[in-house]
Amino acid sequence: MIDLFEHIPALLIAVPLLGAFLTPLLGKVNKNARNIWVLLILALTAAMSFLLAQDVYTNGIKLYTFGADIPSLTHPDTVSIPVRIIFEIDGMSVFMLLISVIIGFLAALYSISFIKDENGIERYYTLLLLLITGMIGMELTGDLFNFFVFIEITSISAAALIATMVDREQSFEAAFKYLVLSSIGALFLLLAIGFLYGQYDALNIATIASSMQYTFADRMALVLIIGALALKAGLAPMHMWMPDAYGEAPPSVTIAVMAATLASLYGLIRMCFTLYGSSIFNLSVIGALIVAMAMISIIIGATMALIQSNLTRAIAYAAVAEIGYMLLGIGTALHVGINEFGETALTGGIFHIFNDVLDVGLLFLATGAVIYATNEKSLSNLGGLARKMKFTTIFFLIGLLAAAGMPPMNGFASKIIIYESVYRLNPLLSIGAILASILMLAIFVRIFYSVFLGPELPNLKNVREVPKAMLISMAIISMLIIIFGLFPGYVIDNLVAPAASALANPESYINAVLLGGA
Amino acid sequence: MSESKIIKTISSIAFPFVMIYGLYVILHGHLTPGGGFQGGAIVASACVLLLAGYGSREIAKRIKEGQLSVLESIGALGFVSLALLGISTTFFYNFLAGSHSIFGRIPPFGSNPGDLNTAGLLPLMNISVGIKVIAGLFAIVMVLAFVTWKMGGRKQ
Amino acid sequence: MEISISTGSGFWNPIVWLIALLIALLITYAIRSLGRKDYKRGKEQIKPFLSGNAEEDVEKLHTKGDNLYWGFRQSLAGYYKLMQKIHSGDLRDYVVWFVVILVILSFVVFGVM
Amino acid sequence: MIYNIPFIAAISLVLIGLYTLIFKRNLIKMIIGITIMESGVNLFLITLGYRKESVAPIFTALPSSTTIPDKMSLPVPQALTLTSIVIGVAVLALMLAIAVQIYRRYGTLNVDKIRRLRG
Repeated sequence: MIDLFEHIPALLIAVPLLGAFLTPLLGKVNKNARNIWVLLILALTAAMSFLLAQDVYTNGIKLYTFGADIPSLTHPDTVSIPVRIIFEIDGMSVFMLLISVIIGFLAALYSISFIKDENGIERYYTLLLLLITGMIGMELTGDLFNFFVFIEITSISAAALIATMVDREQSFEAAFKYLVLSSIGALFLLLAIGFLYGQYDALNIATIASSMQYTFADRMALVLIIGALALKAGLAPMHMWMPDAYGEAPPSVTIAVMAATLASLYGLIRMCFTLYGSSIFNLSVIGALIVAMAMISIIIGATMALIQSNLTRAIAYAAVAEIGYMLLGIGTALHVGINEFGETALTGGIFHIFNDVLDVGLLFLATGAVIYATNEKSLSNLGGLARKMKFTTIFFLIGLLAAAGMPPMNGFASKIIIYESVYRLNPLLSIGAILASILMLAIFVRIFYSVFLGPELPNLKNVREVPKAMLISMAIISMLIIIFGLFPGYVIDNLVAPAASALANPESYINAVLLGGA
Repeated sequence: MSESKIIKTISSIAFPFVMIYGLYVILHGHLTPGGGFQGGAIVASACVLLLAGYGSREIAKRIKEGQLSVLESIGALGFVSLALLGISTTFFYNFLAGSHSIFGRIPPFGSNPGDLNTAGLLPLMNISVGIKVIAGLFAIVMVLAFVTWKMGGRKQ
Repeated sequence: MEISISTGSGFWNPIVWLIALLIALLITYAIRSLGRKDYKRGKEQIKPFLSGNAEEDVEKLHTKGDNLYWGFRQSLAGYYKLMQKIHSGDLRDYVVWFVVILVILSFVVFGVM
Repeated sequence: MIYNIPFIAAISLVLIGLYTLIFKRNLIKMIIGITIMESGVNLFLITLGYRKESVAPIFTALPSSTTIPDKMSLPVPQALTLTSIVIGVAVLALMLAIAVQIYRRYGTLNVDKIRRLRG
């Protein structure tokens, strides 16, 4: 009997890929069948991810070796190091995997109403599924070169998706910028992988981490990896592609690209904590640098969002600031090591990853609803939409409160952990972060006021509430936000703590490959 | 503007040779350097030769971009489903190798000229990758050629 | 199931916060009900009194998004001028920033670490 | 020393690519710069797998005097390079397609003019 359960890591790649390539064929037959097919594929992917998560949380790290007779076998009989591609799934990978599949499903659900077929967009769902495949691959793989391949799949499909709104002039400019910067980042990552491969004759993260020395090439690779992945994650001052890309992409794409950016962030965290996690590397200086860049991200993101007159661009700058909050927590943990408040900071930073994609994602989806209903992006031409779009207004309000870190939403739960742990590193950082958070509230209130409140404007007389599929996806995110906000302890114990402990113990990740295989 | 006679003649003559060489590279991917992608790129460049010789409008009358994208999907589907066929043992399991059915002969050990009828799934995967690459690359070049006439840069 | 989370130096419990919010709302309601009872909707008394001038058109009264926080922007005009210069939108500048960060990282890794 | 020349060439290709990206205004030239960088990285990878006086790693075509596997160059970097070339082709095609569309909309390929998204 086929034990499909064992093959879930491979199926998580194969199923969306198969779905992606069948989609254009189905689209030629029937548009509705295609939409249902896409949703079905993504629901199947999500279900498999939940099963995998269950497995990892109960049984620990799961290994999948491609091409081996027994998937958990990491070493071929005659060789002492792994030579095949190995997927290695621990608590952190599962945490990111859940983010990707949930956001991917919601993005597809939202797109069904949002993306109109008249635009001549045949390949939209193919690219979306490829983007989700790339993200999942980045998060599951334990192989450096494989990581590079998936990062490139992600950037190519994301760039093509950003240019989806062909009728909007600047979308191609945004896509070009995104693609150029992504490919530069990926090329430097490949160069770093070359440095590591040339030294250790291996591509497996665990194998390289276990034999890591302190040579010139190792440190050069560290520079290149951190630089490249920080560029992909949008850390200031390399954040400038982010407002361009997020602001111009259709919002259903933006939320998926956000998840892809967070997958790059995952790569950064994974490389810092696991690949360079051995004790001969003292990354505390790098941690300090990351904290500094995170602080710049927060300040630039919050202040620049205030002066934007474009609705999506303002929220995109807020997304830059949110990336800063995550890396503030994670960089603190890298700086001080895993001591009592370092671990708390790490927990806060990881928890904030999920919260950010929910909060800012909801804001993007709600602005997408506004754009869908009014075909207008400029703040000056909008107003009084609360009269016409009741549900969208409520969802935007929830997203606003959560993203600005107001209690009792989820954003507050993670931000307070970050504030209080960073306070013990340096009170000034914490105070700056709190002030920026207040500024973010001001920004969102400005957007909320000018879009939803005020009198009905004459050019927006015929506005109508958006279709159900869009409302449902927004409602699901709002529900998650409220649940995460009301029961943060539950989420931290069950989702975040395994992820944080997986990062804090690189030995278990290494030993799973080197000792776990027969 | 009509295409130059020299280009037309040369591309007509070169086309079959380049095509056959590309198909050779695809089919012998498991024995010699090359494989699906390289061979596919060669075949696609043969098609691009035609594009250069006869002009994109002439080609557009005969081949539609939609047909190419269907072909591309078929190639990709073939690859993924071949990988999935061996799932009873593992993903990408080569169940055809050594099975004495198609491509199933066991290759001899040591230096030898190579036997085409070996390697199991690998030739099949090379073929599906080849189909995908031919269709994909040709579609890319064709679309880039179409865009230039929508721009009105070069009127014919 | 643990609802409250520890933050290292304190704790956060949304349920406690909700109860506090409820109490605050009750107090607000109590204060509000102390107000005047002779307020009626739809009468002359709800109309704004603009020194006897006629009320302007509602559309003109709406403050547009661009004009909000005008003072904040004015007081930080220098900062925003600099920021807009940095965010030039030029792709080459984006690449330059990446190279700058690589150089800083090299200094940190080879000099300090 | 002679065996270091490919590495020097690879690094200089990467630097030339970066120079092209930063100092050239034309979008097409920037794309060429990325391609040059990519060639540098590919050259670097392929050089990693080379051994002195080694032959191509085809098992059935080994000359009979060669002892297996000491005299074969490493096949893994070659596979990596191939993958990276394939990815490079996809990126190149997409970048060119987007550049064409930008030209249609902006009427220029000068990167100084293509900055409507700023601030």
